[in-house]
Amino acid sequence: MPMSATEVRDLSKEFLEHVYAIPEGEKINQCIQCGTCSASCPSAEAMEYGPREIIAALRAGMLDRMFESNTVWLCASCYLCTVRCPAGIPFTDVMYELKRLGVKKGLYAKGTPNAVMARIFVDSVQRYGRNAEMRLIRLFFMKTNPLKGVGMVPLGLKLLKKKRLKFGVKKIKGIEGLRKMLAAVEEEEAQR
Amino acid sequence: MVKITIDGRKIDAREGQTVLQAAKEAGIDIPTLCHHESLDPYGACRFCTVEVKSRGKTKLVTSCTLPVAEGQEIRTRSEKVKKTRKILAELMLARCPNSTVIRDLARKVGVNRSRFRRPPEDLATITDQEGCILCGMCVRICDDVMQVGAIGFEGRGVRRKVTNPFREPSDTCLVCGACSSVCPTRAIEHSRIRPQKPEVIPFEFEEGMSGRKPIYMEFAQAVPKVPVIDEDTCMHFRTGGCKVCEDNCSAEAIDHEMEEKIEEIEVGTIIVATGFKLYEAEKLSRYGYKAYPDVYTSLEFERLCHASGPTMGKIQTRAGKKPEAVAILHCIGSRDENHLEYCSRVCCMYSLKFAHLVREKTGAEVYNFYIDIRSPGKGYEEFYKRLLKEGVHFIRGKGTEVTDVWETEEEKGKLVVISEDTLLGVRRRVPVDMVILSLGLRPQDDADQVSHLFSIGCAQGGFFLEKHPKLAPVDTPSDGIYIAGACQGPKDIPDTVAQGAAAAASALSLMDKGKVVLEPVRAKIDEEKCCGCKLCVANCPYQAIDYNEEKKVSMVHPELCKGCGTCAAGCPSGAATQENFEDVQIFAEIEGALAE
Amino acid sequence: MTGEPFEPRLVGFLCRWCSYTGADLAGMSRMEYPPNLAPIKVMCSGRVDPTFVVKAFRDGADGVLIAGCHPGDCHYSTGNYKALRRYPLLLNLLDQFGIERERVRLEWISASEGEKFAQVVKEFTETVRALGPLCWKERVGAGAGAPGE
Amino acid sequence: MTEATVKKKLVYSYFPGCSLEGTNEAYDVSTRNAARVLGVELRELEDWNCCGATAYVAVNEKKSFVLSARNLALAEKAGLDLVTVCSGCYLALYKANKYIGRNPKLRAEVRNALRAGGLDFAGNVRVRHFLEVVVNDVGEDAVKRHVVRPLQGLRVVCYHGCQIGRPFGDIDDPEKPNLMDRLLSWLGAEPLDFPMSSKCCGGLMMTTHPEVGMKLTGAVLKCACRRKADAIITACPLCQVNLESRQEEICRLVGCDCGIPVMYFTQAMGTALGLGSKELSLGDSLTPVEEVLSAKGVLS
Repeated sequence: MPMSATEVRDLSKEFLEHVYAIPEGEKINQCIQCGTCSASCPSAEAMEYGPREIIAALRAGMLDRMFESNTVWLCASCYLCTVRCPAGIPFTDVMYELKRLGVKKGLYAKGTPNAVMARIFVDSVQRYGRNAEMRLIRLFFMKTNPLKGVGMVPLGLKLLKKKRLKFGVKKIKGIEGLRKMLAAVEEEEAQR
Repeated sequence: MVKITIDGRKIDAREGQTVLQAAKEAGIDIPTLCHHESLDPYGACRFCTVEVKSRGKTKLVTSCTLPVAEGQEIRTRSEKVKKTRKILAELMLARCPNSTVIRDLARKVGVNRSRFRRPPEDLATITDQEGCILCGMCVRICDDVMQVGAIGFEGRGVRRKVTNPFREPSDTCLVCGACSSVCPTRAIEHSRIRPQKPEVIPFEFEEGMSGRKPIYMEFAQAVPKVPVIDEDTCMHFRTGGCKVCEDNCSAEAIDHEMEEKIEEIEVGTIIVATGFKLYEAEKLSRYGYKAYPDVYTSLEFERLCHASGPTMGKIQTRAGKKPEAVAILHCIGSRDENHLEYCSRVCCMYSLKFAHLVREKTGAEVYNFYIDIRSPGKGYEEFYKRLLKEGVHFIRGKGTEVTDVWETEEEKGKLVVISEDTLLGVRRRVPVDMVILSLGLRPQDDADQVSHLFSIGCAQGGFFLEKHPKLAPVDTPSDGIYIAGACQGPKDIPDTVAQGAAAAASALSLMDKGKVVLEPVRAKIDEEKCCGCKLCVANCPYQAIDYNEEKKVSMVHPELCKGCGTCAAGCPSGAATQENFEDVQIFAEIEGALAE
Repeated sequence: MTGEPFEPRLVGFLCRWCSYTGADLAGMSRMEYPPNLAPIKVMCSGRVDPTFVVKAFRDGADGVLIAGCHPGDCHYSTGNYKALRRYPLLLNLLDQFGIERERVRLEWISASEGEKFAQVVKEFTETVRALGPLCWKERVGAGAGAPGE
Repeated sequence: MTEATVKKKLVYSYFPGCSLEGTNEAYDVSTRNAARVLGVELRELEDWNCCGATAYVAVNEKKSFVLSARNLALAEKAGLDLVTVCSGCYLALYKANKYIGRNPKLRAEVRNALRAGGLDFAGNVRVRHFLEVVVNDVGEDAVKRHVVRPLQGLRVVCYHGCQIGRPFGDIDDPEKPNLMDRLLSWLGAEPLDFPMSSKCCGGLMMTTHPEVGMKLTGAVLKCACRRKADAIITACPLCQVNLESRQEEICRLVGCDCGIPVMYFTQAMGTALGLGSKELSLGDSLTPVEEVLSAKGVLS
């Protein structure tokens, strides 16, 4: 279901509010559409829209299209666009805002692998205080594409031979404290 | 005047001349190898031998050492002379059988092979064995003229050779190149004297794309059009010797003792027209300037396509190849928060000019990478359209990176420009042979100091600030100081000329009046109230207040006072006031501003 | 108290060469900033007598801005340094009156800094708004004479 | 002991990070051992937690800052600079530290959360990358003094990856970093000009979008191959894994057959400092690291 113009407007507004909160975020309005970001982006070729087009879409009131595309999820956060942008827009941070908004609103194409991975990652930190690599990979392939996971077996065996696969996960000692900290953020956010 | 006869021709020679010089002036060719204007005659090669008849006797003498004398009769082509030259040629040929200079000379006098035996191997250490004829010019110029004395002779007879002391690499040699420049057979090998590459002095005006001498013309249109001597590289200033240029100047116009002079001129008005500087390409490492030789700044390219430039206007790569494709990257450094925030205004048009010249001169494909084409001048848009007609490519997207990392065969050995074609939303890689960076304009390095010097202030970006953008575009806050040209902001030639004329007219109109109108804002001191504390004397930045010892009060010199009012603000007794800005007036203003 | 937000009244002493021109530029450039500041032109920030500031407070100002050329840029070469030196003395004086130091602000604003001028006025208005009305009479006493009277 | 002498003695809090506990143990081992030889004391941060990097930021930024801040608070307690070798952790911690320091509102919120878990953070910690510590704090003279087996004849390309110089550019040029090149030349190796030095390896995309990630890693490998490098030196665990784990497959994809060893700068440095294969876990590598070092005669 495509969004109505009002819905898109509200979405853009919410997005901009978040962007303005990041340092230098208000510079998003200064974009001159020069294409430096898209030309610098290592994954631009695989993106349905380049980074530049995100701002063009925002201005045109078509931001919803960006959430339907693979664009934001292909950002590898290499920060090349950020350091090069002649308008000083912290574009990598803007991409993160889009990811977060997408996750929050469930606005991403079904099975977007990064969103799945991010959720497992967050869950792992909540449980153990650290990321458990093996668990992450295992769950990731289970939830996205078990067949592809099978394709990873040879690499897994190689790593296993080198004793580079660690199965156990150690919980940090202060896990309770950490959970309280994260809960405090949630509480604060809920209040708003 | 001395009257002599050469080969039957009567010649007027000058007192003190040698026969060789007199003959040369008269256009009579006497072959020689070891003669040089800056060196004393030495007679080493003996090739200039002539037959001279005086007082009835004839004898063979080297003409380079023979002074002219009244009534001398000289023969330069007699059988005796010819025979002597042949023998000399044979001797030289025996020593240097492979030297082209010697072989050509020998052939000229009819010698093709030598009857003499070749001297033993290892004749020379610093010279090419095949070439050195032991004329000693290198040793003499190094010693007598350059006053360095890095090389000398060693051994005698057939073992004689030119060497470094102890045959060790020299550390006294200054790598000036005088030895090789005088060597008649081009036999010197620098690296054997001192293993250090002779440095080319980069010619500033040509952006270092060609070299220059220590004495040079700064540029073709220099005013006054006289050469200058660069003291840092001139041999005379390094060793006290040389002065070869003086020997060569027939007008005797060169004076090494002349010093830089600073003249103080009293003037009534000043026009500041200090220009701009090109933004530094090195600050944008992603374009590979300096890393890739065929990435040029716009100023470098300007010289490259100029008829008087380093290639005489031929557009070619550093390797001397005609380019097949050229990329011009607009907005480099300009419109960029990390560099110059403003639009440099002239780059679009000069980039279009470059594109046109490349098309015209080489027929190469030209790719302009631009964000916006700004052509808002008279006839400018028409020029843009003409280029579109000429088939120049325009890619709307900032040229983002230049790399030599190739992905396809087509890109191999080329420079690849990466950009987004924003009209298509597609990332493009364009392989080219040359890249021109259209760099922005920035203020001069000392703009800040100059602005302080004249109290004129700088606008954002660092260019000088005009008094009013519309009503006083060439005036400054300092009366009598005017600004013109790119020091006020990036601008092209027509605008600069117009502004220059305006500034000159403004300066003239001020001078024409012959008097200056002062503002009616002055400090004054009420003698009744003054307690003589002298605080105002210390406060005044213009020494416009003096303390009158007799009256025990301070007094203002109205012609010196500029009316800042600092004295009034600091006066404890309320004696110092500022006309038109008196306390009561300001109080009234405050009251007015705060009235309900 | 009515429900209306408190609108602070500010007086600005602007040097004629830099800050006043900067304010002009802000206007010419159609920059938006709160209308709370009443500018008063002086030839130089060095002309600002501390009594001007006290007078302004006494007459109902909630904040006073003094603005001059950047150090080194003074049209009269050193007037702004004099202003800078007087500033701490002025603050001491205000301390004695029990007036918050934040109510006086010294800024360097050049002729080209229209944007900065607007920004300073915006910030200063908010600062003083947060401090609330000065209420000179309640604090210093109705009887306190103002300079120049 | 005063703070100054602690600094002088080169003592740091050490943050290994989750990845060094997992597949990249070799990086941890070689870091600790090389540091020991250089006289740098790395004290592991007591009970550290996930830094909150990339994948976490995509869900909740504030929580990720809190995760970083917990580590920063622990380091502040220890009173030492916080050093890490993982570029991902480095940037997450560095950025959190910088933003928390710059933004009072964020600072208040983060401290609030920390206090809920019994910690606090005043903002007096420096976050450092071990590479920069070696180059700047240990310095050229000391490093050279400790070299016992110069990496003579080893042609290397230094692959800095994205997150050392970017986005802040505080420790190295954001686009043309050269910290590692300097270090490797002190160790006697020959660092080659490497235009891909700070280009992206694909990061997490190797798992989530392998078709994209492999292309990017492939471009790095191909360039290293063309420069005829003996080895790629990295300073990031993710780069290392991406460059070596599926190298054959990737090379086939981009059309080069190099089989190029990939090692951490700590492994290269440790070798030059005289450490053995075991102490540097060289055998953990999926690429022929030991072979190339032996062939060059720098590994006995």
